[in-house]
Amino acid sequence: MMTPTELYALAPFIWLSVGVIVLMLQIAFSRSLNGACWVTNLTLLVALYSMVGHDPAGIQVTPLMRIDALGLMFCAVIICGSVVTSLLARDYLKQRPAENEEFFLLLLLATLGACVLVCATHVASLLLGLELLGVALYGLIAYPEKGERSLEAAIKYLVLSGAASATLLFGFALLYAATGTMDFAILADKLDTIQVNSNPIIVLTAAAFILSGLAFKLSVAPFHMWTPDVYEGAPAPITGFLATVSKGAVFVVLLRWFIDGQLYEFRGIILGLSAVAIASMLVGNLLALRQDNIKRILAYSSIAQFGYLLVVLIACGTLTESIPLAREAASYYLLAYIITTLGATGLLTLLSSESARERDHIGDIVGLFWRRPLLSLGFTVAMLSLAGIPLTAGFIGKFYIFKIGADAELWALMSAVIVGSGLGIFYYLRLVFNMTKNPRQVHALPQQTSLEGRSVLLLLTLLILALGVYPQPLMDYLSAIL
Amino acid sequence: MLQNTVLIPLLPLLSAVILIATAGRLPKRLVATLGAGSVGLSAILVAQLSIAWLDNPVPYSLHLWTWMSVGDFQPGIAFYVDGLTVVMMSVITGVGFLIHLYSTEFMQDDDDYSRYFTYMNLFVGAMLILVLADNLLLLYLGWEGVGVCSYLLVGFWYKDPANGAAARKAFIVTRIGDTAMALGLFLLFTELRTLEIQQLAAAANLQWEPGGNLPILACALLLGGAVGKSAQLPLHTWLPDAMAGPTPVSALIHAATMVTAGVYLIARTHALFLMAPPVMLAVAIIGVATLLLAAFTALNQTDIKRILAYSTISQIGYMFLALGVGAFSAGIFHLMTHAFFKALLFLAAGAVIHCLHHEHNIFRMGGLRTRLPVVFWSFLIGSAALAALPFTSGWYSKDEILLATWTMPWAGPWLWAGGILGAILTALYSFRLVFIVFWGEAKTEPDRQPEWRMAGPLALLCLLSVVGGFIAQPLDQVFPAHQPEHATGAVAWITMGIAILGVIVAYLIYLSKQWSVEAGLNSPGMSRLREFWYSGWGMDRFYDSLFVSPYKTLARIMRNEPIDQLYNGIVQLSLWLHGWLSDQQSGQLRRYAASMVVGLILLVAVLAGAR
Amino acid sequence: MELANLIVIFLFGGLLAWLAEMMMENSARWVSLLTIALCSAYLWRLVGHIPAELFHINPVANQAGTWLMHHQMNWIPRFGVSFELAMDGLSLLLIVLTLFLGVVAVVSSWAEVDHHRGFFQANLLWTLAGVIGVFLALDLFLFFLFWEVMLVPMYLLIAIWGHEGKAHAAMKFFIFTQVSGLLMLLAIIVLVVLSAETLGRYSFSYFDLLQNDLSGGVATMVMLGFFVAFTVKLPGVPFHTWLPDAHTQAPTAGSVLLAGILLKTGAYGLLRFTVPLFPEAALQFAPIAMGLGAAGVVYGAVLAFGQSDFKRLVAYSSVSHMGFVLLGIFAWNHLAIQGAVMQMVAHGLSTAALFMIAGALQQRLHTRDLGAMGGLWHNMPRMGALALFFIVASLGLPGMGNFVAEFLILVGLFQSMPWMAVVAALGLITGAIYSLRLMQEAFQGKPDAHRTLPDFGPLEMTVMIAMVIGLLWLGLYPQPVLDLAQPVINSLTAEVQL
Amino acid sequence: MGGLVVPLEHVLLLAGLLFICGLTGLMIRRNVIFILMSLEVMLNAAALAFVAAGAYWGEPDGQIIFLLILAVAAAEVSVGLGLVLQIQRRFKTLDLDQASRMGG
Repeated sequence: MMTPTELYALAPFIWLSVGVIVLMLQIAFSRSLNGACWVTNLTLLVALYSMVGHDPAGIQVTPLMRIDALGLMFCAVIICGSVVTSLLARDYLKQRPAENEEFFLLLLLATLGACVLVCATHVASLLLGLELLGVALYGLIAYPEKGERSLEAAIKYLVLSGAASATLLFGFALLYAATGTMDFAILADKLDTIQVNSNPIIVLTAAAFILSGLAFKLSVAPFHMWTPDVYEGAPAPITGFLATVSKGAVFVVLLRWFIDGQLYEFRGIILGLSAVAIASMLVGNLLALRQDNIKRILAYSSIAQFGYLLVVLIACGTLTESIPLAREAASYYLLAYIITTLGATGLLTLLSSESARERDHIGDIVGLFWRRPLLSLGFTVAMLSLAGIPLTAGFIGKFYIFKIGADAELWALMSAVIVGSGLGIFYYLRLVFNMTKNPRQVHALPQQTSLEGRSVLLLLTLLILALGVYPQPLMDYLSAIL
Repeated sequence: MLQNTVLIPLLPLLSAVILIATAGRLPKRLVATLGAGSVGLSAILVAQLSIAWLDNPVPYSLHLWTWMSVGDFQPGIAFYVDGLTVVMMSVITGVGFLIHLYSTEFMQDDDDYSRYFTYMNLFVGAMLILVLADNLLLLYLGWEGVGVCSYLLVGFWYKDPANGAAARKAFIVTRIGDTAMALGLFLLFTELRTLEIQQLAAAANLQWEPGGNLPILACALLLGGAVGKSAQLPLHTWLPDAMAGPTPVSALIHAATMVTAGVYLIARTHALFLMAPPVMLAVAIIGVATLLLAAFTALNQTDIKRILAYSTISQIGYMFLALGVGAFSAGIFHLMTHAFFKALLFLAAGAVIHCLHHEHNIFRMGGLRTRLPVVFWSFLIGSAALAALPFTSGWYSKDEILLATWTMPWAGPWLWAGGILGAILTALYSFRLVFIVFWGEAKTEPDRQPEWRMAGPLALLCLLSVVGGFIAQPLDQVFPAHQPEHATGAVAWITMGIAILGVIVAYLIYLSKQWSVEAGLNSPGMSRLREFWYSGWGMDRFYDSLFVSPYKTLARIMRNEPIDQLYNGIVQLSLWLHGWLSDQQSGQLRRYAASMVVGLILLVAVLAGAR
Repeated sequence: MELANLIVIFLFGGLLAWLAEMMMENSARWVSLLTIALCSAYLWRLVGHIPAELFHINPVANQAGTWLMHHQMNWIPRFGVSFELAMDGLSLLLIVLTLFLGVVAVVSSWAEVDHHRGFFQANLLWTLAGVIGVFLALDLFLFFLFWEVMLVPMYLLIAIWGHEGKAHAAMKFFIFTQVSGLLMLLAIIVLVVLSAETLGRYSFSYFDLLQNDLSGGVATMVMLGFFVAFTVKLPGVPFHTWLPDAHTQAPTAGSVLLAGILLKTGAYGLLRFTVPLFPEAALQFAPIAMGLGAAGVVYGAVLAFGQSDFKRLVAYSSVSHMGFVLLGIFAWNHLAIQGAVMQMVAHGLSTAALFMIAGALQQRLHTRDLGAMGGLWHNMPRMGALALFFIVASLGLPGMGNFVAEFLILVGLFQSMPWMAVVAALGLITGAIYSLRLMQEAFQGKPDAHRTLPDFGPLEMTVMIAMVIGLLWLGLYPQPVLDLAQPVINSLTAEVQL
Repeated sequence: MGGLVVPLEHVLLLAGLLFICGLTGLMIRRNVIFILMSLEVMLNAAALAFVAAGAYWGEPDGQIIFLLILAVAAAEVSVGLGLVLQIQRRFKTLDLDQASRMGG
């Protein structure tokens, strides 16, 4: 039986579920884009508010979920990400008249899935969260009725993501067969005895399968190939959602499984992760070099970014003491990445909201700097943050990576980070450069986007800068709760 | 009186600053007054100073300010005046003023009148600083300063690229020597912890063994500077080309003053050189070799200024010879007399050129004896002094050098023989010039006569060229008391009379044509030899193929940045990888799935393999 | 906080300039000038309040009171990062240079920049802010921050207002500096992590890190991280190839800033951080560093001679001149370091002036190709005379700052490595060769009779003459500059003996 | 631990084979229906492994996960079939290679 405390801990999930039902009913009675949007945002805000006052030490609710600070923080981040997405999506959908209200329904479901995922400590909850997120995303990606690209993207994502889920589950099944538990924390004890007693080959094979599955969701090389197509095909707001919420949630669950299950003790896993990380940094950045589609560039960039982030996990293997720092670093980096990417895709959403066409080609932003200086400045800041230039959140994230890499003496990985960053500069700045091109053709277009879309973007920009200039509060918070 | 020393270099510099600031807006008359007047004032000041100083001939120094002070490296902007300085200043301001005066007429028609006097004044200022400097660093400042002015004046008529080339050649070739000199300065400071000339001498005496490696190296490096500036072998090639500048410039810079700076340097640092006998010998040998080479070349030139240029090289060779054998005051004596008669010759040649529509080729002149009488007499007197005909100024100084040379241990007679051969050749080429230009039939008619501003200086310089030999130089305290002894007897007689022989030969060949040398000269072997001499012993071609062309080729090959190819390679590699990876990104679902499978297999292999 | 205000003034000035131009045409450049004036006045006041005797005290590295000014406050205590700014004679000197060249840059952009003047001036001022930050920051994290941040406005200056190949040049500039910068970041972090073992806490403060006891291979690797970053910026061979492109393509003001001050940040870094932090490793590495310096001197000169683009030629001359700085720093004695400091200042002036002339020519002729020039003295005697002055200054004519610098460096170098000095002295010859070629091709030779070109105007002349006077002053009475730097060098050489 | 009659390894091997079958189908099939079927096979392979492992450890957990997987698979396939209809309508083919436009 569930205690009131546990029920209270689950409040955000309950509110989100309630919101889904309310929204469904609302749509059934009267269709209204604005109404749906407001219900969604209200739900999200209530869910957000319901998280206030939770015990940061965490509480285990059934074996399935652990509502702790890490989970709550990322729930909050996910919910905020959804708010941003829904606000931006409203303008976007207004340009594409159709029955758009279900979009928000799917968005709420995906949010719920992501929130479950970040709190998951068990294979079952992981499976449920992942699939709730995934299935909702299939719908979201395919949402624009007319787009051929989105259809193609959706089916590709569906098939490959399904295969990845199957791989993941097969891995967990093997792990279950070998250890007899599906709970991450208990896994650690079992693995300890196994390592001492018997041949862990089955465990390692299982780990390989699990890592492959998660690697797909994180889109790190060589499981990255779906990313650009899906990003490109998805409607702009969903590209942002996919790149931030979905990936962030999966990384958190990876972090939990990896650290709670003490998988870092296996040298093979560390080695495999290192290879994957280096490959991601190089492949992602290389692929983006001459890409002309901004969404694809962001896709490739995210491949590289998660390659950098994997360093954090690898460091746990070489230096066990760095685990607390690793959690902190991963959280900071993810936060920075999420904010930055939301900002970057937010601009694309805004641009695409001004026309019925997806404006995601590099040609679409030529001269933007002189037409929309403030928006372009925001995008520039986002690019610099992704490139890891100081005064932006991305730099502090990269600083964490360097710090933890130096602690653990991961020189090969550090070299790859440097090479990757060098390559990265090229395409990030290429975007900036294109925005500053054609300075003589200044003709401002009438503003068609709503105020909240623009202010959200501005807010994100300010956040990027704030986290870069004065990171201490967040650092303190993170190191206190983790 | 003595504190006026500062004004001496300052006046011309000030005038230059005014001319720069007014940027050619002043009327020519005012420019002339400023330009020549400032040097004239300096000359008066020098005269006053000399008179005052001769009363009480004690060296004194004048410290203006410390230039830079880093640890014990504290060179000052400070002047040092002794007999040598006084002589040099007198020559510079005296001859310099005459040449300025001459220029006011010579350059009358030039648009860049003001620029010309700016450079000339700057030059005089720098040259004065050079001789006044009490330390080698300040000397180096003057040294480079005159180099730049020389560059500017050689290339004065900048619209002709050939002049620019000559100017650059002059600067760069001397710069090679200057660099050696700079290294010498580094060595001296590193070892002796000072650059002050008098202290250097004292410190060297204390710390260094005569004939040791360090003094030899230091002096050899200083010699490099001297050789470059004074156009001696092997760095002499710039001087003939430097004749591209206006003729008064050649008279001032490339005859009377700057080119003798090398001689001055060695004389100034003689205390060091005396500690390095091998370098002294080298100085003498360079002197003889240069004077012979240049004399042979002068004999075959057709350009009136180039003849004089080679003659200058040759005469400075004599000065080097004097320094090399330790006859410092003889060297400085020849420096002074040479300044007189060579300035005279150049100015006279300038007058010829000026009156003959800028004609340079002596074979297109002729018969000017009657048409330009003032110039003729000037040229004749100058040539007589150059050829060292008895009782001219050149005769006294050259005599002293050759006589001192003879007494030098073991190498003396050989060097002397070289000097004597050079003397014959000098007489030969100088009178060849006189006879061809001033006798014979006229080939070009002069269109004007020099006016007083040109004629006046010529006359004064004639006077000096004749009586210059009687000027007593106050150098007794500057140089070691025991100068080399003079040869006597037959050697002395030969030395004194040999020039007359040269003149007679020249007369027989070029004027009376009693000796027909045409056939001999045109024989294949001889003409090739003449060709060789004409080209200055092929030195230009030699340097060109050894240094200039390779350097240019190197620069041409490298201009596109070989090192950047490395980085371009990285870029190409990245782009190639990008292309390859993009090709993999084909959009086919099956291929994507396959990559995942490959990844899975690899991961399994790595994980299971690296237990 | 006073020191921080120097930076803040520029940040706000930039913003203001941007806004001002939106309000009123052509007002941004005035705002820029005013900002620089304001900052100079502020600096003047600050310096006036410093007790005079402090200028003669050797700043002891870990004794903050011996510095002219010092300020520290917590910033990211989580990692021991603080907002630490300090000024000694060296920084003061370079800041003064920065302010002066800032004015030069604004003036050189006066007529040249014809679109988006406001944003141009903003970037210009932000670059200055970054540079001043670099010269003041003594917390390595903060230092790195400024180091990277100043790239962005500089990048924009080149990328937006540059010439035909601007995209490539700006990108190359950014990538070179960024990649080497990341190496430095890694080195900084490794240094901090390793020092924390003895220090007991993380600290990015220069004073704390000076006490590190790194040795052996680790020290060398960490030192190399710093060295590469600074040498890229300097630029030293073989990391210099970004420079000719960036200089050539940048707008005049950009070239002025790049050559005049951004390069100096590299030299400053070597002097302030690389050698003092890792004396042993630097000692072992010194011959190689000096070899690179000497190679740069000669290599830059040879390539400069081969160029046909005015700005590119000057850019390679910078490579050559900055090679002297590298030599001077690693010779590590009073003379050589003084020379290196002097070279920073003198080269800043002479090269900035040459770039300004190049910019003026480009504006008038619409080309930088030397082949299309010739005889320009005839058309523009004032410009010709100034070009002549700065060309002979840059070839090291005594009486001008560059000579003092090169002579001091070479004398100092001769005392530690005579042969290296001999090789470097070749630069005196090769320097003359390319400098005079530049003069010849551009200003001498046959003038084009059909060309009428406006000569320098009063505004440009004012700045130019200021630079002429500056160089002459540095050349004839450099003592104030030497005295300002001397205490710093005393303490550097006292602590670190190479 | 005796819920399982056959050795666990055998069942896992079978599951593995099924999984590989599914993967192979994914890689070689172009028709979208077959691809979805391959996906089902893979999911079922995982489910089988869970059931076997659950039985091996004598716990109901395996079966529970099996049920979850069934539900998930159904959801995936239903969305998938919806997309198949769209693809057929839009591209007039079920060959995914022909429906692919993006890449690079």
